[in-house]
Amino acid sequence: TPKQGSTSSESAGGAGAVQETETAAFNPDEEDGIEIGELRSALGAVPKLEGSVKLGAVAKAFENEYWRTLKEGYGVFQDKLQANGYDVTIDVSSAQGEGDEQGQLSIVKDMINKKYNGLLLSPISDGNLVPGVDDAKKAGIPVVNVNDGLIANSDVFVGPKAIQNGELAAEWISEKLGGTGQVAIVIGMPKAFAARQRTAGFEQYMAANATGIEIVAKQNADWDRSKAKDLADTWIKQYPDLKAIFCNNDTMALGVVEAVKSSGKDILVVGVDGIGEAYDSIRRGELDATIDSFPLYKSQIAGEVTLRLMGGQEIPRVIWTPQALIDATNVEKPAEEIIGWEEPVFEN
Amino acid sequence: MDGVDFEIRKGEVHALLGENGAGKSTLLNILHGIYSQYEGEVTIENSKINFKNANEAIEFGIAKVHQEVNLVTELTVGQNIALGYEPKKGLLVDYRGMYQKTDAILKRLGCRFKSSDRIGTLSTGEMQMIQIAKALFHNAKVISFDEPTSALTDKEVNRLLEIITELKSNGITVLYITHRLDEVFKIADRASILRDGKYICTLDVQGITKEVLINNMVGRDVAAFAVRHKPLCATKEVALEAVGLESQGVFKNISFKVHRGEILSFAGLVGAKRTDVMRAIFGADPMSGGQVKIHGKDVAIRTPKQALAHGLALIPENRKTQGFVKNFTNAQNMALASMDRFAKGIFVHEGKIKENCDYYIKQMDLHPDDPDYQTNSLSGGNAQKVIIAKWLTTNQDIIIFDEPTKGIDVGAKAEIYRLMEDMVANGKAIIMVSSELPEVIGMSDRVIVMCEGRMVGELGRDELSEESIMHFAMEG
Amino acid sequence: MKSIWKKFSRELGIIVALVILIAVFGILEPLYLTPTNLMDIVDQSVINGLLAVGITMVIITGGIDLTVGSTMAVVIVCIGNLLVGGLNPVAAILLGVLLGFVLGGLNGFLIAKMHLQPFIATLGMMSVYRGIAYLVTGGWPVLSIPQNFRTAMDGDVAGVFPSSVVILLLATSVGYVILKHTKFGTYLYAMGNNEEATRLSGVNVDFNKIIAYALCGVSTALAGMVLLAKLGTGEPTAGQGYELNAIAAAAVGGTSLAGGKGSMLGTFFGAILLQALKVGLVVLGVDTFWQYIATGVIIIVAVYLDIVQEKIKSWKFERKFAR
Amino acid sequence: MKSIWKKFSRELGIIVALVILIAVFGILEPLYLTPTNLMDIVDQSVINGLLAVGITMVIITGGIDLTVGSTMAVVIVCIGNLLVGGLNPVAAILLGVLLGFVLGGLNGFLIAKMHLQPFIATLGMMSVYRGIAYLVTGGWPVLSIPQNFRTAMDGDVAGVFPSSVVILLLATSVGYVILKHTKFGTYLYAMGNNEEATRLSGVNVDFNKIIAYALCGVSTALAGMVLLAKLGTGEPTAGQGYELNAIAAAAVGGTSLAGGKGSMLGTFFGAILLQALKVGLVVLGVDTFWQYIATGVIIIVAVYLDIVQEKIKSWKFERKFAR
Ligand SMILES: Nc1ncnc2c1ncn2[C@@H]1O[C@H](COP(=O)(O)OP(=O)(O)OP(=O)(O)O)[C@@H](O)[C@H]1O
Ligand SMILES: Nc1ncnc2c1ncn2[C@@H]1O[C@H](COP(=O)(O)OP(=O)(O)OP(=O)(O)O)[C@@H](O)[C@H]1O
Ligand SMILES: [Mg+2]
Ligand SMILES: [Mg+2]
Repeated sequence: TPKQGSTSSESAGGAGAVQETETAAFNPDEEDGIEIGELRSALGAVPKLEGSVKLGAVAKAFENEYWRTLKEGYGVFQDKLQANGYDVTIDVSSAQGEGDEQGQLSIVKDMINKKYNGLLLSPISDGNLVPGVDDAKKAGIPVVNVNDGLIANSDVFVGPKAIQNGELAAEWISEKLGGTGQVAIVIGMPKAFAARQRTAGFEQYMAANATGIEIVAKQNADWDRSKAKDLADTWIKQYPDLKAIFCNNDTMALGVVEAVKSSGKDILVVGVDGIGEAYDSIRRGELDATIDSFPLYKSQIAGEVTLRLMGGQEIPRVIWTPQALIDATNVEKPAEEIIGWEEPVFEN
Repeated sequence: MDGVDFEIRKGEVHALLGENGAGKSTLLNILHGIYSQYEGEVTIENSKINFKNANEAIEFGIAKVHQEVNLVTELTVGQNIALGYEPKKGLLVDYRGMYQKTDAILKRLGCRFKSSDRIGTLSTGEMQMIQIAKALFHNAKVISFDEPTSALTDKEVNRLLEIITELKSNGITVLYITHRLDEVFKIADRASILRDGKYICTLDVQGITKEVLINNMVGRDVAAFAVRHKPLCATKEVALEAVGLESQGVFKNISFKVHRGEILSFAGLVGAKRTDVMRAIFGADPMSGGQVKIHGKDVAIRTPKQALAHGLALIPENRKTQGFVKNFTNAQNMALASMDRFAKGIFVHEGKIKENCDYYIKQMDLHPDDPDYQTNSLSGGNAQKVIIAKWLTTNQDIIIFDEPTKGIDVGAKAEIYRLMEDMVANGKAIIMVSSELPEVIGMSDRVIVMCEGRMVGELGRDELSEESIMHFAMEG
Repeated sequence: MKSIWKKFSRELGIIVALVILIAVFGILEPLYLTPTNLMDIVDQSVINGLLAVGITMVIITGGIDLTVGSTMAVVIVCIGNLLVGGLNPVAAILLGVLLGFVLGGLNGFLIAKMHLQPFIATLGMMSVYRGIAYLVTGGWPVLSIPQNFRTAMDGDVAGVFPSSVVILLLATSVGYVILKHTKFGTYLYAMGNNEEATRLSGVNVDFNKIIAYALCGVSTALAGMVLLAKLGTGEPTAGQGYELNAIAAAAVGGTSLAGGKGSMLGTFFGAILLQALKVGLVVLGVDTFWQYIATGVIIIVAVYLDIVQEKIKSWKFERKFAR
Repeated sequence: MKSIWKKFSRELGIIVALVILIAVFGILEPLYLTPTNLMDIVDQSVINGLLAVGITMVIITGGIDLTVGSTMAVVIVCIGNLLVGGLNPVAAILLGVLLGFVLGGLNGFLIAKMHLQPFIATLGMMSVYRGIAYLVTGGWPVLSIPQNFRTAMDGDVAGVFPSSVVILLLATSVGYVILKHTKFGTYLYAMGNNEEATRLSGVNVDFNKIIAYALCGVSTALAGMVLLAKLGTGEPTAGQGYELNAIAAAAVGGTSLAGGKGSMLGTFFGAILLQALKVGLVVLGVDTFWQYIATGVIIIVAVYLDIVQEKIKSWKFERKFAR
């Protein structure tokens, strides 16, 4: 069985990362996470708990499609459970926008007061839900951290390896460009862990594997489509040889696509998240690729892990969820196929 | 201002006289540290001073009563009087001590309101008394008054003059600006006269006449008194009639008629609610009962816009807050109430606005005579002229003047009286609210006296005298 | 010539600041001065410029409008939906303008008739309108805006000039004429300066205030539709935080937040200056974190320049006392 | 008894609104009335309440402070770093207060001495301070804040009461005394109501203004440190948009954004009301998008209630000055 907790020496990032781990309370990218298939084969069927079980899930903000899809996944999982005779409900709420740290905490506290049996939390920042998690611990409620904010004192982290996000994009771009050319990065806001890791993963991959690729510019656009477009407009003129732009999310990437289209140039644009609009855009041949982390399945995995945890199974600290690069070659492929999805085994 | 050079003796009452815009207020502002950049010297008891701000002047022992009422409406009367110099107990303000002290001053001034009242409940005249109380609060060696009586009625004026005499006997030096020359003779020892920013002369008040003063101020002869030059021209035709006007808790049972060609005055003490009645008629404040008729027809006026549509004009009593727009030029201010006349469709015709302004600049002898000058930087009296011009521009049938000559110099007053006479001669009706009895007596066809929100008497032209008016005014 | 000079002396401060800024960036990075880059700056100023046109009017009355970002979002999703549903672009634009007028007018109503303070009334409505924008689409963006609408609002005019720039220039001109040459404009300044005196002058202050907010809604709606055309997608999250940028543009252009003072041209140049600054920082590759600092400092310096210039202008008045 | 009644009649509107709100939520969902939930509401009001204490003072002077969110962030990362570096918690708290005083004082300086308008000066500084917060940590959060500091700022007092609530109560009381019983407090009201009259009365307006902003910085610093303790992590992104919440709390509590009017108790209840509303909507499970609408509407209604109550109290007075 995988070990719990952190032993950092074999982590990916080398000496610098070790340093980081000593000050950082928790960084999943440096943990020995395992994937859900591995977990299932080790632990068997999803345990059926006694009595009715009420799970509370808190997403960041439903204003964002990504989190609405995550919510949908919780619903799908709840239906599957109920179809298999499990008495489990999953309620999903979100904060009011990604700046509403206090509001998100209110939701968690409310769930604790309402005596939910388990919590699945995706915090806005690394710290804002910490007091709530402390209360949950006191009340004996298990807490699963569903990416992308990090909760140091949660029981389990479920999410994709964030750094890989950027690495996948970098790998794809360097391959398409044959290892040389100028690229630029549109960052979101210097905010949550995932956003930082996306950029870092991209840069580190290029530095290590594609020295011919030059990152000529890197600016933030506050996750705003219009600001990203403006940035790209300027860059395209400033760097006539610009070959690719990597964006921290799809919304910004779609703004950049508009700029690229109107410039008439052939510049690769890659986003992150895999929202519906990004898929459409790839189908139309506008956006070149996106890194999908499959929120619809991520939440199902998170739900499953929570039930296993509550059923007393021993769960490692980090569970990796699937992610994949979507481009014109696989955009029509069903997600199940891309990630090799298998339904969990339920008890009868 | 240029080459002003004179002395004030310790313990005297020294009047500063001059036309509107002569530089009187500016001179005081220099003395009190409100303008700190000037050439020349001010010395007090042989030490040269140059105050950088009001605080330094007050600390030095010289205090000032400002021309415009300038109070903090959110604070109580007492807090306003003590503002900046509150007595302290430890770190906190000693409110009890403060209110005792300020109440004593109010009593000395003969005020009816208390220190704990809010400014908002007071009339303009009462606010003026607070400004005076403020100066007394500082126990200053030198106190200057910039037109302290322009909003006061006789009773308060007399009380103030007594107090100034009392101050003088306590060795306090008083500088006194006024356009009411009678007051000069009552209290002043000497008077200095300014004209166009230049010093003219200093006179011993004893043994000279009003005419001498006026001559020095204006440089020519003017009729200094409010008298009707043209024959009376009141008709029988009612222009405006009020029937049983009432505003809960403010005034009630106000009924009167004003005829075309007539000047009807409202007299009364400060706080008689004359202003409230006029504002209510004009639609500026709500009324709770009664009916206004114009040219015999019932009208319902709820906003000033409707009042204008019915041919009414109101020249308000407080020029700063109700009269002019600060950033506007003279031309713009004069046009504001008559924009329809200066516009083609929705577009404004700048040329016509200037033309209109030029006309009134000449009519009213405005200084400086520039239509593009900001009204805000005019002297008090000149700003008043701009406001009167603004309402004359509307060319209405029924004009309400609330304290029309407040702060206006003798020469300009004569002009305004002449304008009023012209208006009634042209068949207009005038309602005048005034606290200056000579003006009321000299100009009116008829006078209604108010007291505490009620009409207490009506006097015909031949019954008018200071005694008869005061008799009614004091009744309540 | 001299009279033109005098006429625009109000805008002198901001024009000088803009020229200095462009010169400095041009020296540091000659690429900055290429026509395409300069054209880009103007093009990218359109949204903020349009918002600032309306906000300038409102600020002159002594008010403020924090809803512009949210109002934009409502217009974007509503008109976006109608367009996708097949509505004719011209009808959609007219409807959008009307919608802006109504939303803005509602703000004006709360302020003029219910006597709410502008800041707090529009702070509340900012939240309400945002909620409405989300509800209209359930949070999802409106996709695939028809090309004919996009061309109308953001296509090329005569092959060089984006039509969005034309829209901004038109809106600024109309705003200029309204402020300088109409009764309504005169009343806006008068109200912002001394509301009581204006009311006593027989002006229907409440009505004019409501219209001012409604017109702000109209220019906001135009901004929203240009954005919709530029991006081809209508997002209910659009415009967050744009209100502060628009207010900054007006303030940098010399409009006083105390009311009664301001000019449309100043605002226009203010919007351009802010965008020129942003593009300049991008072109120089200034670190994101330093950009925050630079932006703040430049806003403060630009506004301060305006204050200093006003002081110099009224030096003569001061001199009077000095003698 | 009657005099107490009269003394707090100013705060009556907001207290009534709060009681109604709690009653309505309590009826709809009895769980809302559990002591833990009510205590949570108070606890979660602390940050906004502290910010609002300072902002109330500034608003009373006729100003505004948009920097509070950014100032908080600077304090959080600086003090966080020092704490992690091993600084004694008491020294850290004192340094934090000092830092807040300096940052706030700088705003005050720009406004009082350089005559920038408060809105635009603090809009600029908001950006500058945010940039500084990012630069201090390079954008990364400060992790693992020592437990002793966390206990001091957010530990349990007597086993029930979080010390953060005690800090809020203390700050509110100090603010109350300052406003009601000191010369400085009187000057704040006087300045906000009529700056010129105050200056002519010999009050050093500039100095008092600077101190008001500096004190706002102090209460902001306290808010920042409480947040640091609550979260155990210091993020340079902290506090974004908090300024509007704090202003809303003050306004809902009856503080006039035009200056000269306001009360500390009103602000306190205003902050509680906003949090009670938020928690209530969560407890009822109101849809996120509807929450935006409900929040906006309640802010407007609460402020309107205050206006109505004021009107009833002294309609004659209003007539003359408020129009
Ligand atoms: N703030 C100002 N800015 C520019 N000029 C001013 C300002 N205040 C006054 N002036 C000018 O200074 C001159 C003197 O004005 P001052 O107020 O001293 O006159 P005054 O003698 O007090 O007149 P009044 O009797 O009308 O009050 C006037 O010409 C006036 O236009
Ligand atoms: N008791 C009061 N409550 C509220 N406001 C008052 C009260 N008394 C007076 N005022 C206000 O003061 C202003 C002037 O008052 P009022 O009409 O009593 O005086 P007046 O007779 O015109 O005398 P004055 O010569 O002092 O102006 C009015 O605008 C009125 O609204
Ligand atoms: Mg004067
Ligand atoms: Mg009066």
